Amino acid sequence: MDFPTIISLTETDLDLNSMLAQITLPTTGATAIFTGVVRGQTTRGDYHATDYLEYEAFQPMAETKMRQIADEIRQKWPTIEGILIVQRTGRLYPGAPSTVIACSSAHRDTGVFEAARYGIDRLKEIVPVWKKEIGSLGEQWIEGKYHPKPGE
Amino acid sequence: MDFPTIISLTETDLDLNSMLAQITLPTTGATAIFTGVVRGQTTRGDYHATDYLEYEAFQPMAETKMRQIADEIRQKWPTIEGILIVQRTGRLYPGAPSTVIACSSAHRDTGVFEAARYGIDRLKEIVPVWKKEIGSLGEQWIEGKYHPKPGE
Amino acid sequence: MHTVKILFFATLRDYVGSKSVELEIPEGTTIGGLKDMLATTYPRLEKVKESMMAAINREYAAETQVIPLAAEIAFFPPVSGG
Amino acid sequence: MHTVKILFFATLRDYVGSKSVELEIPEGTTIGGLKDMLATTYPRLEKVKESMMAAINREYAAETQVIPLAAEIAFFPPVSGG
Repeated sequence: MDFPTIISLTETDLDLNSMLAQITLPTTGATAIFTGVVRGQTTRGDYHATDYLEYEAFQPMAETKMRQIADEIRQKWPTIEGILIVQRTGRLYPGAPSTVIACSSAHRDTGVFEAARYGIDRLKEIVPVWKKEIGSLGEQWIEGKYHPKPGE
Repeated sequence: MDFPTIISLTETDLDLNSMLAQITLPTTGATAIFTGVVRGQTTRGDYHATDYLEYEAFQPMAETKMRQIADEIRQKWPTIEGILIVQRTGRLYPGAPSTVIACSSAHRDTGVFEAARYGIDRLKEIVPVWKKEIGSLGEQWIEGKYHPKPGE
Repeated sequence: MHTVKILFFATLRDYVGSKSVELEIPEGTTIGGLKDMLATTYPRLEKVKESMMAAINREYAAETQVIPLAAEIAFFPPVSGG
Repeated sequence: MHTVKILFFATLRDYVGSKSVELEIPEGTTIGGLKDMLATTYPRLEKVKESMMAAINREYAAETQVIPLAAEIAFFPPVSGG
């Protein structure tokens, strides 16, 4: 059976139940699902409140990079069965899940946790998506810190 | 704000969307969700196919031990915000999620993955739940290996 | 003598043929002693006596632990949930 | 000379005031050279020239990389999705 890789940028609400079903194979016994969530209140650094975030993506390149992350995961953890990487775009309010990285495997000790963690770390490094925060600090674009190498 | 701890044994279908909402606080920016899934085909050890599993619990003690696991998580990772530990009981068919351990936190690097992993490992050590497997090997109770210490 | 309620789960319930029994036991009976008594009544327990987990009032108990008055005892195999 | 399509995202789009522009560039122009050209036209780019990420045909590109014919170039700040 082919292992499913689901990559998506979407403006619609995320449905975890459907996502779980999409990475569940007859041999699947464990899944690890990471979700990023829009914080309404942030205390790390200067305290601030968020009214909402506006996500913008360079869609075709973002999809290419998300697929690349899935490939990297399969290289590092060949036991991973299903991989799902989804990023919301558009306006998102506090409490909403903004991204999901989900990995399935036959057992919990063959990389699902590590793969999901790797997936979100890489997404925040190389997937061209940006967010503008509108809240108590006014309106400002958030910028990451990572500079991908050529071809990365 | 009090951090929610949701403990449940249930015979009804698990709804990940509702579970995510239950551990999402205004300060939450990341969640890690582990799900156990009923395998239809198992290849580790002798290959076998599973028709369904029957889960049985010593309910009051199971709830006590699930709450204890949540306490242990809060001791080890004080940055964890919401904790949800749910175990299905009764008959479950392949593909169905059988257990969920979900943890939320402000950021992804403050223990959500480690806490969820710890939670499922401990659940399989000390929570009095058993499963009977009905499938190609006939009908047999699955037994774990861990022997909890007195008072553990 | 005092009365204890004893619960059995999974394989052990199959071996005993019952979810729970009430038993009169001498004061000072330990978990190990109770296992021996039960194995006399239910011979199929004999071979799993070592691996039987025991809980007193919903806490894991040692073989040497003395069973208190009005206790709820549970016996079960190593857990396999998840 | 050849034509390239240049896309701008996030802060850079705000600085340029446009999502995309088409530009005639000399053959052999590098990403670094194109950044200099753009900073002349759009002075607000000058201070972010160093941190601007560049992609050629949807792959991250180095400053020294020569822009091929019919390329799609994208400039954007370090990513912040998730």
